[in-house]
Amino acid sequence: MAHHFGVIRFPGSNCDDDALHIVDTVLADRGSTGEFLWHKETSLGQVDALVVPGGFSYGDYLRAGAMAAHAPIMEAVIAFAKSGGPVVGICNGFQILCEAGLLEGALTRNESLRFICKDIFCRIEGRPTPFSKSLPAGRHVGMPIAHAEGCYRHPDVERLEGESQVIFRYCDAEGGVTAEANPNGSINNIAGICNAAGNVVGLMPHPERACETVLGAGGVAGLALFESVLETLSSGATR
Amino acid sequence: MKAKVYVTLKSGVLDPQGQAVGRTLGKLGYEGVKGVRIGKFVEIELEVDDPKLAEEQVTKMCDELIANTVMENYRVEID
Amino acid sequence: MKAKVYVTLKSGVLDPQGQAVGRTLGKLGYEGVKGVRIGKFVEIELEVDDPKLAEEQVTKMCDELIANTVMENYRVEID
Amino acid sequence: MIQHGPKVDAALASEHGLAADEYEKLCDGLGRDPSYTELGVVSVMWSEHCSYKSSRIHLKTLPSDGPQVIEGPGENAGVVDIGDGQAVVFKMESHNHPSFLEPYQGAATGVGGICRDVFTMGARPIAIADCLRFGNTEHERTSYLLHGVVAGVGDYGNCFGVPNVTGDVVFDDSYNGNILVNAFCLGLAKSDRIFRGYASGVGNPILYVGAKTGRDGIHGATMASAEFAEGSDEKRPAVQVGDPFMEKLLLEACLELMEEDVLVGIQDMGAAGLTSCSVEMAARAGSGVELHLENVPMREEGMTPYELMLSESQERMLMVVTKGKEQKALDIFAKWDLDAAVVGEVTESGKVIVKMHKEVYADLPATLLAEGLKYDRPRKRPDYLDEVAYLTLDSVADPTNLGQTLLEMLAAPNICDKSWVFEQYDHMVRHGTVVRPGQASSGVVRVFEPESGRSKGVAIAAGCNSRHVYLAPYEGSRLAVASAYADLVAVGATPLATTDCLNFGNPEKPGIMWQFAESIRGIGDACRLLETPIVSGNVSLYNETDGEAIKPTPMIGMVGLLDDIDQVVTAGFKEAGHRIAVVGTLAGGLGGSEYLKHCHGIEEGAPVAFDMAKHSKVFAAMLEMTKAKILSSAEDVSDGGLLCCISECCLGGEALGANISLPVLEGRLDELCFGEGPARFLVSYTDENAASVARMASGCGVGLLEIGCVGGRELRVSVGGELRLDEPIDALARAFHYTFERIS
Ligand SMILES: Nc1ncnc2c1ncn2[C@@H]1O[C@H](COP(=O)(O)OP(=O)(O)O)[C@@H](O)[C@H]1O
Ligand SMILES: [Mg+2]
Repeated sequence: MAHHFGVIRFPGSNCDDDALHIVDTVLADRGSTGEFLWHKETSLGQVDALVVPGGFSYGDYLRAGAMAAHAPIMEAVIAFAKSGGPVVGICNGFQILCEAGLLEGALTRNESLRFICKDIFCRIEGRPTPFSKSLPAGRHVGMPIAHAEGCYRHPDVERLEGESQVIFRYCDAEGGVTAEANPNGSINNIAGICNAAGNVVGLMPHPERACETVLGAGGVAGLALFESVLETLSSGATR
Repeated sequence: MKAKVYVTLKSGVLDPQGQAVGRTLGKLGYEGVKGVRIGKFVEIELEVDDPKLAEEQVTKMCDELIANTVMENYRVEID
Repeated sequence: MKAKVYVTLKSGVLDPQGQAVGRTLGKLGYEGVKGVRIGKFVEIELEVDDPKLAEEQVTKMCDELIANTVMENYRVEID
Repeated sequence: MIQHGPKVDAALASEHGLAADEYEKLCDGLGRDPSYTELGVVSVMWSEHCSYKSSRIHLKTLPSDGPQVIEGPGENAGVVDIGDGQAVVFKMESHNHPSFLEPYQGAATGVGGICRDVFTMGARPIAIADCLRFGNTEHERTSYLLHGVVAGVGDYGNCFGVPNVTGDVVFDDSYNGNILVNAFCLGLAKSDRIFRGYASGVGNPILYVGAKTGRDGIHGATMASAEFAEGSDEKRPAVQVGDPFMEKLLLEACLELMEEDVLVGIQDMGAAGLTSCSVEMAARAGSGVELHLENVPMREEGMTPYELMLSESQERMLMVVTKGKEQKALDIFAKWDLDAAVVGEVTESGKVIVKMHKEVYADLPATLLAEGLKYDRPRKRPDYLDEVAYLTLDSVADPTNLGQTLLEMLAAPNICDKSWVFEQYDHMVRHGTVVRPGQASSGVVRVFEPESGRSKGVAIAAGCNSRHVYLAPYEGSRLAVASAYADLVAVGATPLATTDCLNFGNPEKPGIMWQFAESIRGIGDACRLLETPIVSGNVSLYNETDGEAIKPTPMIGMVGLLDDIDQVVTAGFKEAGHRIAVVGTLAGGLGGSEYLKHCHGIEEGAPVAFDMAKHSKVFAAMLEMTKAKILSSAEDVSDGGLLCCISECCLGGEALGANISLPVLEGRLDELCFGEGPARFLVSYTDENAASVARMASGCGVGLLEIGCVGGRELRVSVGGELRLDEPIDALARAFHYTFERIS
């Protein structure tokens, strides 16, 4: 069955090509297709799932994601999310979804105050979401991060944890959630979360950069996230 | 009309940038520095002439865009 | 004693941040925004009790670390 | 006579940096006195930076031809064919002085500038590299400059969305007062869709696109002049601020426009902004241009023609479009929310005419400006060369504790792990990075062949050992080329072509000029032998403070091609049990080595010379082996010599140990372990592949010496059967990884 992804393209998005490459080329044999959706549009057309990609939307000048959250297309994105459609925000996309109120909390400057690009590990936890379903909870996978503002903050993180909304947590190569394994100072090593309904997911690591062995990221763990959406869509579980 | 906006981190929120500046000041030999907090200082030039209207408008801008009220406070001053 | 420092870009220096915010405000429907400039607002908690001494010290900190005087101006206020 | 602004005379001209004879030449050329605006325009066009007046006669001697070359020096960047209708476009450029003044913005705008040079030619940038030189790590400004420069290089490229795949960082006293920030950019284009900076087609409109013009970076010397009494210092900031977001919009809009049949010529506004752009575009096309400055989008009020012509505001482009099609272009720019305006048109006058509100401010022949000046400055072999020529090792004791010496070397700022630097750069964006910083001496980016979808790879190497060039300007420069070549060969790439960025001191000093000329001779000779022509480059002179010049630093950037991405090889050992061997000569030499400098404070002697007859065979053997995909790892043995190289291969992958046994000692132990020399490679391979490796090496007439195998958690080295070193990998890792925490 064919499933169509929309990849939102803001001025300043720069992992848009990367995301489209995965859903449109790498996963083509799994029936996946994709297209860009321009930020000035007000409707999404026929899409089954949305990717809000990484980058520096509008230069990320004020706060990461702040300006993109107000782009014309966001109203349609919010409506799609509210109706239960699967939405994933990766890196800048995560920041945008927080700023747009689709996800809770905020992402602030890395504790080191430096941009950081490297491979990390994170553990899959929390409730099953369309993007993590096919990965057993408790498993840890390698993915790269590349961000300056990935330090997650939440005024009531206990509640978030209580609701099992923490989906990805930074850990070490053995799966241990330690302070050393936390690359940016995020509270409780949080790397990714979902909304209360579970259909909107945001994460700082880049699954789309860990889908092809040739790219040297040391694995293809990211593929599982996209495959998970395809499975979810095939089972007709959403919308 | 000119508006000045001071955006500061809420008191419980960690400010690594302020901390780093504080540490560096210490290293540079400034002794009595007890704490540094870094916020934003935004100046907005407006066409409006009515200070009340200006303040209203700028407050809305802050809520909508300029501050992230999950973690930041702001204060508006109209000149 | 508390010092407040306002760091602003010199007038001819490009402020991409301010420009981007200005443009976005325009798109959000705020019409009369003629210009936005973004600077830093730094609060420093000092052990010193003498306001004159405090001002002197903070001015030195600004020259040395807090502002880059090639492109920024600053103003110090002691509370 | 055009009457505007202050009266122009020899004194004002000299304030603008024009010598008396240069001013005379200008007046003669014009047949009259120049106007104020004209003086400004000419002074920047005839500056060293724009006119290459000291370097041109030497640059001319560089080889720039080859069957692979589509566009050599003279355009914004060089263009090289990589087959399948594809081309790579690349160049390297310096931003040294601005980065010393304001490290963050200086470095950021350096990256911005070189990326514009590349996409202006119709290429999408796919890789950045940066070569940085700082003063001694103990120097009081080094940490500040390092933080600012690295953040600036990173933030610009990260936001612009191009991976930074390689580069180098070196600390040396000679850069204490004058750091180097050289940025390289490579883009991918269709070989039949290359755009050039031509203002052709009389009547065609000239379009200005991008950031508004402010008073950024206008010549300092002229600030005091009368006309600007009210224009305070503040209004003419010496520092330019970069806006990578704007540049990203500009990139996407330009590439979109280039898909249409609209564009006649295009050039980015870099140094000397609107001036050099309009002059060069007119001169190349043999046409003229007329500008109407009132239409230029301005950031500030009351800007004068002088300021508009000289501003160096970033993120701006000038283009010539086919008459009648300007609306198409304007629509695309509107889509990307960019300012654009028609600011002039192409004429047949051969002149650059600058008008504002119909009044003429400048009327200059384009060729007079573009041809500029040309000097053959006096050269003399500098005296210091005699002092450093001979190396005496009498006072240097061979290491008694080899392990200790190795740990010391691994922690040396010029050898140690640089991940503190490159982790601040996004090196993976755009899903193309196959070999990233830290994995090999070259970066490799995947390129899809459009028809078949087959992937090949483009490899980039950039750097220069300036100590070698300082000790032996000619030979050291040949070595810089050979070293870039070796870096490419090590990852399995066939070198194609070269760019350079020549950083030297004050060319008016005969000693510096001699270094410069010798260096170019060396680069030229090596590039001719290796058939890697120079297709673009940049010269940065006057790199000195208080009369102290930097070590001569001709940075070399070289680009290679992997026909098949699967033949790529990285440096790290892959698996226990793999055999380790040296391809090429086992021992190097100590002259000019990092070991002598770091452990003994000696900078003397001659580096081992590049020998084409001998070393090209090593390169050929390596290329044959990588093509056959029989190597598990490969790394060229460079700074720090054999033991540092082995350690890096241990640490480069899964942190594997190695058992090494070196033959009986003939010379010194330190020479064997830490000596340096060109065209030496450390490789590893499986037992099954051992026979093929040996066959290919002997087939090429190249020495191959198996020296051990991968395995364990220690690095053990015995020499002549005697165990001389036994260090846990963790200890090597600590030494290697810790240094930047200390110096940053
Ligand atoms: N060292 C060099 N070797 C070869 N070509 C050079 C060298 N230096 C400059 N060039 C060429 O001269 C031209 C002008 O370079 P440059 O002034 O740096 O460009 P820009 O105008 O973008 O600043 C370019 O085509 C460049 O490739
Ligand atoms: Mg150029």
